[in-house]
Amino acid sequence: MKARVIVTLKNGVLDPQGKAIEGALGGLGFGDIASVRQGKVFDVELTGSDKEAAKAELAQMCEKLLANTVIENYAIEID
Amino acid sequence: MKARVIVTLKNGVLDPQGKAIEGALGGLGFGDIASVRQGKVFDVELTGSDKEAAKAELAQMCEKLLANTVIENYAIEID
Amino acid sequence: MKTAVIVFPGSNRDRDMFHALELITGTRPASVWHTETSLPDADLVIVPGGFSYGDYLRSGAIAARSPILKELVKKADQGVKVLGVCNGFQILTEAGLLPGALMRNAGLKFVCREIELETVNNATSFSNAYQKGQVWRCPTAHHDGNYFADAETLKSIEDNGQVVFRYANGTNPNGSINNIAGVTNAKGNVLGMMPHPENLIEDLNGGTDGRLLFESLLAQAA
Amino acid sequence: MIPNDIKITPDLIASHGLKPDEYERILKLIGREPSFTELGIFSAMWNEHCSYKSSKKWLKTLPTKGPRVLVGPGENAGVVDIGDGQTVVFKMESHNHPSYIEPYQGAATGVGGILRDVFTMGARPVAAMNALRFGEPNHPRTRHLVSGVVSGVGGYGNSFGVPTVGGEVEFHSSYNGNCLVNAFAAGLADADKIFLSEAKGVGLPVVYLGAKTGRDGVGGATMASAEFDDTIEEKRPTVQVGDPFTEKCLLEACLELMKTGAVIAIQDMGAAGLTCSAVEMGAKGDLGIELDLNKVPVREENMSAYEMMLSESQERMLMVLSPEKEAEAEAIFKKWGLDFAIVGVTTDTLRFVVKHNGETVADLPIKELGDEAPEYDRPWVESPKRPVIAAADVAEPADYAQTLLKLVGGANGSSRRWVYEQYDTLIQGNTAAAPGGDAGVIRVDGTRKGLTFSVDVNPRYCVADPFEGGKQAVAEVWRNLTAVGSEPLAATDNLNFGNPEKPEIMGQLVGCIKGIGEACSALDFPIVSGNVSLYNETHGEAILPTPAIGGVGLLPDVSVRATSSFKAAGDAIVVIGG
Ligand SMILES: Nc1ncnc2c1ncn2[C@@H]1O[C@H](COP(=O)(O)OP(=O)(O)O)[C@@H](O)[C@H]1O
Repeated sequence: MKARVIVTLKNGVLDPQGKAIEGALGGLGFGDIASVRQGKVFDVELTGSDKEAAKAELAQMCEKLLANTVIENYAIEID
Repeated sequence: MKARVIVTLKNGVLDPQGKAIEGALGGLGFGDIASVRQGKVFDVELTGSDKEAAKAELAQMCEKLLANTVIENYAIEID
Repeated sequence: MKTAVIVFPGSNRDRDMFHALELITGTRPASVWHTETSLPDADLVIVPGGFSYGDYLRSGAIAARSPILKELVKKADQGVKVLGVCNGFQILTEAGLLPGALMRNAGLKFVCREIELETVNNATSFSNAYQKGQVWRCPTAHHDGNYFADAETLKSIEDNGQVVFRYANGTNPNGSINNIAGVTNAKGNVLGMMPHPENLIEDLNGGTDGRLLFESLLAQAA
Repeated sequence: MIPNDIKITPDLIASHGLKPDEYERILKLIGREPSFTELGIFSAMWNEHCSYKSSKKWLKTLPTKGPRVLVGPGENAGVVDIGDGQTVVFKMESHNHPSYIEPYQGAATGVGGILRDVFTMGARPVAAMNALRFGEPNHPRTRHLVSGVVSGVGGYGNSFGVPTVGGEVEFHSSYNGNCLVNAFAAGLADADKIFLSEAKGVGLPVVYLGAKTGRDGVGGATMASAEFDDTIEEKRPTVQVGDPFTEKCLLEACLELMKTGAVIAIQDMGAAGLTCSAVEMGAKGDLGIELDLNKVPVREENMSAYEMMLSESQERMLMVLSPEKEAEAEAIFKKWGLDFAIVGVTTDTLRFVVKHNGETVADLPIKELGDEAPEYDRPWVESPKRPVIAAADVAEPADYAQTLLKLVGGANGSSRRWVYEQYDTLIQGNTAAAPGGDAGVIRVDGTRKGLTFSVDVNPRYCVADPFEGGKQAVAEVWRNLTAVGSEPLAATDNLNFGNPEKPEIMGQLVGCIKGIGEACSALDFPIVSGNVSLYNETHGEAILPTPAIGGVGLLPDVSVRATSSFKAAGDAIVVIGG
């Protein structure tokens, strides 16, 4: 089973990377960008087949490792 | 307009971060993980409203900056 | 020998490089700000270490798109020698001047440690003062130095003798494929390397092994 | 947006860390009820972190003067003469609570803060150290904290480009719920080009430089002075994120600007950024300051005056500039991609006036905000001295080799290479001795001179006998500096203790300061800067008293120095000392 976890910065948390990318895109002539925020994606392959169980487990993984819940949110998608 | 760009490593490209996460998750007792690959996500806000034009522009941004096409693939999603 | 060093916002081993070049060549290199669109007349252009643009997005990615890089590509095509060290190496690969890519260290941590390098090809402008097979000390300090190239590219750079320096005696600090520490372009006038020869050039540094690299270039220019 | 006319209730006052009698003092001072923003400003200025209200009385007893001391405590960092018109500028500062909540960012912004303190004075940072303390190695949080803190220290310092030349790492159960992250930085400046925070001249522009203001750490300075309890989870979103890239640009821009002669006064924005920096600049210069918050570059929408005044967003500076150099200054900042905004003006009213959306949200007497901050002579009891253990009382080990292995294999005796290999120790090309010896050594760029650095304290000694422990910490740093052959110049301190409202903790603080003072006097080793971190407790349990001492020494010729490695087989080994 394939799952995708997307981890993004919480609102209001400074994103120096996003800001630098914004600037660089502007410098390359892309004019109509209002903002860029950068996050992480994890493509996880699981051996089980129970989607609900997988979802719960992935949430655990996020809480314990994949996301820094102090400053990040996470979202889980399962194929 | 909000768009999301997902950049992932090409198949066959070694992913030290994914590997380390795999190991760490195993260490935390998550047993049924076959593999983890880490990528990046960019949440881009654009000022325009033409979706097709935006898609083309985002593809350009990926080619020129957001992805290193030597090792990475990209995918674009528009709300 | 006339030299120039390109400085980006976030470059931080530019000062080390100015110092090394001045000490070894006797003249201070020209300093070129990243927004400039032309390079001074120089035998050697250096892209120094650091964290250009914070190394946000990918190490070297944003710097590789700055105005001065277009000019650098032109000069490199004309045969001017270009040396990229650490972040400079990352920038040159991102700019397409060198093959491959530099990924996160296998250990995932920043590593500042002295390693050993073997000069595997001493027939380049950057390595002629070393013996072939000579093993020498060199400091490293990086987070993203894990060299990667796909199988085909790897074969071609190995076959062409583009691999100039390899980590020796099990000192590979970052997991680089084939222990690659420094590669040139096909023509041999552009070299990128992760370790810092500019930090081992005088007694204060505890050795002078890094000097030979600059002396190779000096011998060429003479 | 949070309005400014929120009703001031006892709960609100308490949640700002102000005691009822402190609030009474505010009422008396301004003759009316403060606005919400004003309450925030008082809470920032009067908390332990900014006012040193519990420690001031004792800090005053430390020796701070000497023939080489050019600037002592009270500025962003201390300044010490190293001859030939050159100076070394240094300080140490804690980021304990933020590092416990978010180890990477907490440690990173701690390093960022101390670097800013140094370059605010006009000095280019040339060396860094860090003193770290964690709980027991097998405590569930320790691994996470160690790995986050170390990579945060490295992540910021490496990117900024300053070599880390020393530090310490120790483990003890008293730090299980409260790790310590103390960061030291030193820079070089010419003696005639030191910049201070005292504003001069009426009607001059007050300029904001650096990164934009967000809601980061709003209430952070208040948090740093509050004991930890289980509500800490709720305080999380106030985490500040560091941006070493912006800081590096800020360094280059500031140094470039200082060369133009445009800078009259400069102050970095640390805890409670805009409030503390503006008040300090005005109060020191006997001037008023008027700020217009609509001019402040912001990162988020709908920020209230309260939030802007208390934001701890990193990588920001406040300056008073010569008006005729304004355009030149702005050009330099634009070149480095930084925000530049004139946000206020100096006045002769001695008032701190803050305007937002056309409304005056604060109007306070500027000198009293600092000078009239409460100062306590907190009750203290002498710590009971632990008995001295004589060598004869300790049984001889059955197997010396085993005991040795146990010592060097233990968490506190093992090599620290794992830590310092994550720090760039060589950058700038002047490192003569990287971590691993008694003191780090760098060459003073362009000269033969060398500077030496060491940080040390033994908290076990301090808990056993605060006075002796304080003395010992100074002595050990002194020894580390002399062991490489340098002349010790001056020191900085970072006093990490528990809750000073408890007489036994206050007793530890007093004892350690007395010990430090005595040792520094005896050795002519003045304290030129420092930082106090109190309330390092979890569930009422205090950390061991941990007064970290950072010292700086001078080598006339960097090539003539001693190193700690044995040089040849057959050499005699000599033990000297008492
Ligand atoms: N956090 C750190 N950062 C940099 N260097 C460190 C750190 N911790 C320890 N070191 C270095 O490791 C060496 C050994 O540390 P330590 O055991 O505390 O030394 P000592 O017992 O001589 O004070 C010293 O050179 C010290 O500077």
